[in-house]
Parts: sequence; C-alpha cells; structure tokens
Amino acid sequence: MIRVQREDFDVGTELAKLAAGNHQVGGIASFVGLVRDIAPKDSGAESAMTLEHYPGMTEKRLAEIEAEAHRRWPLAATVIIHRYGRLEPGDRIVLVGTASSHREAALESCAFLIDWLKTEAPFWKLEEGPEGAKWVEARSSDDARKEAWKK
Amino acid sequence: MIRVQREDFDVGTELAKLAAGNHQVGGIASFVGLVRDIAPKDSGAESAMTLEHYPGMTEKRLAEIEAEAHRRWPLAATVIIHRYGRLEPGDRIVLVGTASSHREAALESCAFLIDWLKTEAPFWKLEEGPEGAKWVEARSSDDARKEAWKK
Amino acid sequence: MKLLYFAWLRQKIGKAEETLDVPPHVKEVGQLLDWLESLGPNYATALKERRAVKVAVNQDYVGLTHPVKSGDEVALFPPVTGG
Amino acid sequence: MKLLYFAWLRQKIGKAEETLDVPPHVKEVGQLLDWLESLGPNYATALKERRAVKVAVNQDYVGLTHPVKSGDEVALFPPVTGG
Repeated sequence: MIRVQREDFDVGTELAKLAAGNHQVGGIASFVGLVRDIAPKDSGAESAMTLEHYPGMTEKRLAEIEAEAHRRWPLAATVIIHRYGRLEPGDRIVLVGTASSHREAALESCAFLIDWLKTEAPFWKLEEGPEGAKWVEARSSDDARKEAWKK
Repeated sequence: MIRVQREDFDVGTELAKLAAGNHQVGGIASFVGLVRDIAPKDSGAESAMTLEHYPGMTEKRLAEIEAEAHRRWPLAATVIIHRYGRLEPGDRIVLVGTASSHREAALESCAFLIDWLKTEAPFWKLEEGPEGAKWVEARSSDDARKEAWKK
Repeated sequence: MKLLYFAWLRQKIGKAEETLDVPPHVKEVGQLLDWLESLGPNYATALKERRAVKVAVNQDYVGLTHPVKSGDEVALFPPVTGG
Repeated sequence: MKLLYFAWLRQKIGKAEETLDVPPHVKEVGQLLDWLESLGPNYATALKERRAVKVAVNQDYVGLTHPVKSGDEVALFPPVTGG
C-alpha cells in the first residue's frame, strides 16, 4: 500500500493493518524516517525543511519499488507512506513496513525498500538552515546502498 | 530499555518514545514478532502457545544484548519488550526498536537484536497444536544468523 | 511537449512547468537539453552542470539518448533526496 | 545448590526447582549432570540427550567444564526458542 500525503500518520495503526486478519504473519519490520535538526546546538534555532515531490511519478515509482520487494521476498503485506510539504525537526517523513511469515524476509525487504526509495522516489528536501534555505544534496553512500541490492 | 511482561504493548507509543525530545534521531527501525497460527487451515482450530522464561536471567541477557548493540552502533535509544504467558495467533510476542541519526545503524542493530535475542534470551515456546502441546525446537538457521554477526 | 522542473532546476529556470513547441530536429533527451539551454540565460544556468540533471519521460527515468516527441511529459530535476 | 529446570526438562524431571546438597566430588557442570542422572529415572531420561541440555550458572551460559559450588544457582534447559 502506497500513500503520498501532507498529513502525519500513526505508526502503530499502519503496522497493525499489515497483519490484520492474517495469522500467517510472524514478523513485521518497519523503518520510520524523522526530520533531524541540523541547526547548530548553540544557535537556539531549529531547522525545518520542505519536501517537494513530483505528483504522479512519486506514486508510480513507489508502486514499482513495492512490487519489486514482493517479487524478491515472500511478503504478506507492505506499506510505504511518504509525506511532503513543510516539516519540523522530530516530524515523521516516511514509513516503510513489511510483514512476512519469516523475519528474514521482513527485515531484508524493509531495508531494501528504504534504500531504493531514497534513490528512486522523486522527492527533494529544502532545508531551512541558519544561513538560509538550501537544497539537500544526494549522498553517494545512498547510491552505493542501492547498488548493493542488485547483486 | 528492557521489559519482560505478560501484558501487550503499544508499538506506536514505544517507538515514539525512542525519539522523544531528541531531534538528532533520523530513523527508527523496529521488528514486531507475532504468534503464527500453525494449525492446519482446514482444521477449523487455532493454535495458541505458552511462552515460559527464566525470570532474572531473561532481563540480564536482554540487557547484555542491548549493551552490545550500543557498543557496535551509534544508537540514540533502543527498546526490547518480550512477553511471556499464554498467547494466541496474531498476538504480539516481541518488540525490538532502535533509534539513530543514521538509518544504516538503526536497521542493522534492529536485525542484530532480534537475531541475538532468538538464540540468547531464555524463552521457550510450548505450542498447542492439533495433536496436543509440543515444545518448539530451536532452528539451526537461527544459530547461523547469530553467528553471522560475529564476523 | 509538457516540461516540468523541480527543486533548484525549478528555481533557476523560474517556473514549475510550461508547454513548448519543440523544433523537429529535437528527437532525443540530450538534444532537448541542448535546445532548452538556447532559450535564455536562466535555462543555460540551470542546465550547465549536466551531470546533476536527471530526466524522466512520461514519469520513467531515462538517459540522454531516449527519444522525445510531441505530447510527452518531460521532467528535469536534480538527484532525489527523499526518505 | 539451587537447581532450576525449564521447558521439557522441567516436565521430565517433574519439578521447576529444588535445593540439593551436592557431594564434594562434583566440581564441574559435567560432573553435576552425571550425578543428577543417578538420582532417578526421571533425571536420567531428562538428561539422556546431553547435547540438548543447556546450562547457566548464576544466570550466565557456561560449558561442561565450568566450576560449580555450593550456593550457585544452576539452571538446566533446552535450546531457547523465544523472539
């Protein structure tokens, strides 16, 4: 299940849905991404950010990434929720949840989904730092983590 | 944080605590283990289980495993909750949650904790199957997953 | 052809989207980028660092030799930073 | 010495715990298991498959050559299956 939305989400509720009515699920793995405060500690300020995305393509890419996880692992259910708009430190950005009979499948596919999403889903972060707004640069370590899943 | 208890727990609440008041946390990984129904589909029955544990040693081992995770990864906070007593299919058994500035650290330490807990924490499952109660046998694949973390 | 710009490409070009009549010699993504650069200094500045420009045609990631044609939705944006 | 039994070891021996005066020649875990086997058929049956018996002394996992002494808490149980 894919959702792209401005609103916050409830982690417990979303994860519970993954096993609702399915008693073959033995494990649910999840990852929640939060906005980190990048302002210097002594600045007294907190650094918000704005997430821009490409409506339409975002949903399409996320659905493809989710389908790829289901091809690779025996998954009972998955959820990807990604927010956009203005977010403050501590706010939830993204939830990835995977449910399977086997904990290995749940854990590995959860890591796979967040790694792929980071390099595939068309989102861009504009951080409000102490010296003004700045677009976050992509990290080569994220590309490396994605590439590792191709092996 | 370690808890060994009969009562259920609220996943959303427990995970939110890991980042409460700490805006350096960028990611929270978690694993929830659930009771699977092992009764044959056409039996019409559901298979409950009873978890026995070794009070005192359980808490001690879990605290040691948690400390080992903090030694290996830069973690802001961790939680391990494990239930005991009688549980029915779909019931939550265990929660492992890890919070870090870095998603790699959160994801890897979460997998580490559940893998180690499976082979180290003194719990034993008695399954009520269609042919009576039966102690679950340890899986060699669990030992193998634990050994892999020693490399 | 519908053009979409995101993040700092949107800011540098100065608009989020536009519909353009592309000349007939523009048949591939690389040719489209070259032609866009010729439209003005805002485009030239935005597209200068070509390595940092990712392209999607009809919402799929594509390379510089991918064909483009009238009616396509072509998006230009920097490497993604979600999650 | 305080002995604790868990899971099927508890069921086969027929009790969850007991306090025993262990003879002086019992100085290691392996010797303790041998001596326990001699206490009756329930112990002998429970401890027969020695590979399946894990031992903790004072709540730490130990091997067969680990020392035991009066006052120790010694637990016998099968491989764990939690999580």
